[in-house]
Amino acid sequence: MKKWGKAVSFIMAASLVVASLTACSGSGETTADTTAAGETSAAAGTETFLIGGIGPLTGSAASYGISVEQGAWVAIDEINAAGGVKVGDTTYMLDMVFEDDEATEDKAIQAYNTVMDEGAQVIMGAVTSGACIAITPLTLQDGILQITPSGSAEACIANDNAFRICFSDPEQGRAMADYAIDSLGYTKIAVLYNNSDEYSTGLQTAFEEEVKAKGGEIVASESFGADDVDFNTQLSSIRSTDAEVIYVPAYYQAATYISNQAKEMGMEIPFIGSDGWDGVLGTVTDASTVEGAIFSSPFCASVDDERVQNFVKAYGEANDGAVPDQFAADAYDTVYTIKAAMEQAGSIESEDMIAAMTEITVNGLTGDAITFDASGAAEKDVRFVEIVDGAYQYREE
Amino acid sequence: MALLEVKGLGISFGGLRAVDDLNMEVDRDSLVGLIGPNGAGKTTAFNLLTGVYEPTDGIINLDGVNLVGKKPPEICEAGIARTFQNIRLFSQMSVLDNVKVPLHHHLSYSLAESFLHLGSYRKKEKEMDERAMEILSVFDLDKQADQLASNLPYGKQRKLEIARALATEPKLLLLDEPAAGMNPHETEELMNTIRLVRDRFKVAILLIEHDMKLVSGICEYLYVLNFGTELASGKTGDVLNDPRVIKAYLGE
Amino acid sequence: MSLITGILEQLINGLRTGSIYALIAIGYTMVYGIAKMINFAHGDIIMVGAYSLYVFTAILELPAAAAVILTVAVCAALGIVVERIAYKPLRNAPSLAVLITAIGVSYFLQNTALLIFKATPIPFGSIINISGIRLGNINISGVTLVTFVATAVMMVGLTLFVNKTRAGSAMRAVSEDRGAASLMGINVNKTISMTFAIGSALAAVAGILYICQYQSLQPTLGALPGIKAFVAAVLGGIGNIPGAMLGGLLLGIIESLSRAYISTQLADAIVYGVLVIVLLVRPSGLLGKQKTEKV
Amino acid sequence: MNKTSAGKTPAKYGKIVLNILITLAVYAVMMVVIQGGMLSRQMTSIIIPCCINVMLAVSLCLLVGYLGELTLGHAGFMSIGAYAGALLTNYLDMPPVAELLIGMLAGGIIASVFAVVIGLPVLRLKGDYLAIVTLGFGEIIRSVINSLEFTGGAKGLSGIGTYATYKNFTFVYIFVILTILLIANLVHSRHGRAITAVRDNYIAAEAIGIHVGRFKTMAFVISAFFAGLAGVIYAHNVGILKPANFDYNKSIEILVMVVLGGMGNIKGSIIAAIILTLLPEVLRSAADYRMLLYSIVLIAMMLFNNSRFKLAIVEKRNLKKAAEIQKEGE
Repeated sequence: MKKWGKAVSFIMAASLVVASLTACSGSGETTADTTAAGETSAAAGTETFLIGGIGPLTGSAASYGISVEQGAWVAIDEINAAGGVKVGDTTYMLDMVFEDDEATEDKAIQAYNTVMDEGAQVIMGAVTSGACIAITPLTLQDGILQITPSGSAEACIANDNAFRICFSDPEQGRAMADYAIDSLGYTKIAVLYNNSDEYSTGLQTAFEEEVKAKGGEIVASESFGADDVDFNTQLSSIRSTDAEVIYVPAYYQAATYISNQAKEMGMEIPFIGSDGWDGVLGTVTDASTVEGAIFSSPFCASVDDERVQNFVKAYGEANDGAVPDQFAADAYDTVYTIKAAMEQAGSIESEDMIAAMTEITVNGLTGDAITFDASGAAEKDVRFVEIVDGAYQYREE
Repeated sequence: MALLEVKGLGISFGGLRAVDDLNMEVDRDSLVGLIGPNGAGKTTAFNLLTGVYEPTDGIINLDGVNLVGKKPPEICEAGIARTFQNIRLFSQMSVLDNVKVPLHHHLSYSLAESFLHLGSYRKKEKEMDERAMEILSVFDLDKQADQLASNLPYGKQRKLEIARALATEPKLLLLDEPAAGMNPHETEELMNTIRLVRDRFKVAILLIEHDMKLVSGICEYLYVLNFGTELASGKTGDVLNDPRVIKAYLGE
Repeated sequence: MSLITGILEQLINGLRTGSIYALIAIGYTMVYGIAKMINFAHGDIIMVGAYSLYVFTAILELPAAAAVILTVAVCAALGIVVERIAYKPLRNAPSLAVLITAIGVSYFLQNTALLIFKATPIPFGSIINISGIRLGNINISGVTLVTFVATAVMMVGLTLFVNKTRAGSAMRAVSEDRGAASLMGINVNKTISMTFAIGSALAAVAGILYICQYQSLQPTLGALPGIKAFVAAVLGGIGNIPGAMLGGLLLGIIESLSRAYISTQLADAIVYGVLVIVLLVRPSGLLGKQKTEKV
Repeated sequence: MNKTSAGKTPAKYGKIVLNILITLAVYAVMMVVIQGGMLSRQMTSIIIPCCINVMLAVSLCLLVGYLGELTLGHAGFMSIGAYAGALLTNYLDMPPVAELLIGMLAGGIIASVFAVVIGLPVLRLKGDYLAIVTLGFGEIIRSVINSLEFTGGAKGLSGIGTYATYKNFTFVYIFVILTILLIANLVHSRHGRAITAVRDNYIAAEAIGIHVGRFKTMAFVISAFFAGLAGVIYAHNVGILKPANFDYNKSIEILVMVVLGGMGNIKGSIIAAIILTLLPEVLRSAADYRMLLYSIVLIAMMLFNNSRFKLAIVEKRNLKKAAEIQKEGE
């Protein structure tokens, strides 16, 4: 009785698959075009080097992946316009395929395999920690160089072939704790973090440990969930303590709600935050709610620096005037790191590039002289940004 | 000793006394009618006997076993099966499966055998099939064994419900308005079937019915309910001529 | 700050979120009561309401009052359209099919908004400029006050509408027995359409207040309040309008108090735990009518 | 619907043989394409997720299709199995296949234990109320896992051996077939009939001696057991578990497979699970439009399945069948 319906359902599903396959081949043609363009230039003595990008393009974390993809393209276009990457006698033009992992682990594996199918020669990703950890066994097995722009959990770079551009969560948390106590002079600190997010909990744990180790006091440690928008309860609890400052290791969406509601409640306790705060000025309705907030950030789009401003300009031109965030900057630096590794290794083999990683120094947007240690972590100065008169500003040491 | 003994049975819903001080006896292999005007509490009495409601007072004994406080499945196991006023079949199952469901009391196998279809599964399933077909053939339903129960015509659905109840191998079968919605011809046929069931399955039958032709035609003994209490009881012919009963039916 | 004011403040916080849940739950429960379906897309109508308000005020720069009226109209129309296209053909289908369709509609609305407005949150300034009041140490914002009042007015108004007007009695008749209602000359299709229009208009109001409260637009903004409001509606007894209000406020308070005094991490678990316990003790919710199947 | 003639007719044996042949043929084809490297890596990596979703859909099909109860907490049981299994295999030090076997057994059993504890009180509720309460339990399980220390909290549980990849396809396939076989067998047994009877009319079922609560719990527990197994395979396929991945959206995803598969139709569930797992991969290039398309397909399928058009087809088929039966009768 249900068979007919099933048959028709199949036909519908199948036609959808076919339709999408044709859509697939459609986009396949466009990639074919670019490779064709690559081939013509190959005739002139150049080849193409393909970066495989992995990150969320859909789902709740989509904005991070989109930033990474767009930031990477700025670097790629810049490098190609300047004549590509010279490795020995060959000049390589960079190209990139970027696959969506929805910031989930299982999709990341499929995204990784998809970029490998398309011939990726180096992996940029994944953007989020969980997804990044999920693909590390596979990249190790394939022996391919993996550089994550923003996977901040420690396990992301557990393997020898994996490196990262951003700070690890514990590093950043500790750095903020040191800064809060040593430079800002706070002793009684409240923490408000996202307990369903490994980034936020990673920062919170390290921050609290470091504060206690330094003799400071955590007077409140409040948490919230993934899609929470109401923080009054937690803020009320914090207000009933004698906290001098609130540390909010979270992304700017949550920071927007929190600062707004704190102001509405008439709270006057200042905020300190993590690099996820970058972008908060774009989402608050009233910049005065975040005035004076200080957060650790490797990148700030509004600083008066020629390279940064060039990047912001190029990014804006390519993306309808969008302002790049730290994810975009991390991706930009990732591409330049890849370039440096290729040049240093004098080879495009992953094995050689991995060996070259610890020997390079990258002058990037997120650090003036980024180097990598054997563990795969980037070494660069921690910078702190303050919101002054509704604009980001680096804190002077 | 009577098969079913009911003494002082009663139930209240809030302040309303739906059944009050009901006393009944049903003998083995007998055919007893329970009649009364609409709202007299007949179906409630059935629900009390089958454990759908727990009586607030009184006793129900089947074969000397007290049934008060038992749940419907336990009462079924004790030996009472029933049909419903508004047919309740397993409508998305086949006619055959409708009758096979209750058979598992007597032809059982373990969950492991269900999962693996090994051990006595095959043998027991075959026995179930045979037994079910045997019961279906009594009701002339064996040809429709593979059909969906909901696709049967109304009269046959009523019959299937009786067949399913009989598959539990009850000592007492309760029929709730078996002739409802039937035409005279179908009713005639149903009367024969009920008699046949009693003789073939050696089961006592207690039935609720409004169709006086059916009641007078097959019932040997009658209980009359009115406003939840017993109005009259006795041999069918006597009761139907009782002026109190006539009054209750025709109204003041 | 003393413990008492602390608790009082958390109670107010609870009422603040609770009244938004209640407002959404009232619409949820009304649609359920009459159309007998879980309109999973109800939360996303709120999102549509929020974005409509944004378009009307921030982009088209209409005056606030006009924008509010237009927003309510857009959502009511959307409610009718969704019902006509997606739910009406399924009037006699199993409830699971309707539920899946509603989930489909929810995904559809979310992803359409995602394509148009993108995932990055859009800041939105409140259009309600009423100053709050201060009770000792406790600050109650203007938006919160308006939400309170709006929720109470909606609940009373809707209860009166359903119980006292002709259209309301038609709704109740459809809710009791669709077949009988149509035999009595009630236009069932029209009544259900009207139910969806009113329910979606309520969602629009909820969306407006929500966005004035939280001031940030995202395509998924309706999902979580939608689920919470659904829980609230069930807690109060689904289909029962005062029950939805009670459920919503209770949910907000339980959430707030358990966050403040038990564990922020387990607050969600506690909320659902309370729901489970209430349903086990009263299977039809706090104010729901107990229904027994007639044998 | 289900042809159940007395005894095992030749036709029935033929069906069994056909099923065995299909099982072997699918296996042979899969082995050839995997060993022969005929599939792209993308397609290779989707094989095990397909298997996992088939197990989830078939196990939920028992609940939704045959018991007729709508539950929205299936991902909860999957996560319990996944975490239990992964914690155990992380602790064990044995050959991968042995670890995996023990992990699966533990995952399945612990998921069923939770199902008993949750099911006993909860299954007294019906319909929409049961749906919301199971959704609630799913969320409770998730937030508890999220707040516990030994599960890794929000950071997730990582370092799980990736034993259940396509390289171990044979192992996973055996469990998929076992899941399908055991549940299909159960459905065609006295227990399965009792479960279906409860769905069709629980009052009548009680009246003919079926302990409704017992069979509901049984179905709930069996379903949770297989969801737990699937969870363990998931854990050892991905290598990292995060509570966020087991929210109600995951439960809905599985439910959609069962409903599109035609509810109470195991074959349909299998095929729907495979299509719905493949679809997002095939639609990768459509990125932004993927979920939009998915939602439109979902609505369209539901509308079609309940449309007059479909009804006409069914009626025509019924008439034909009735005519056949008439003929047989003569």
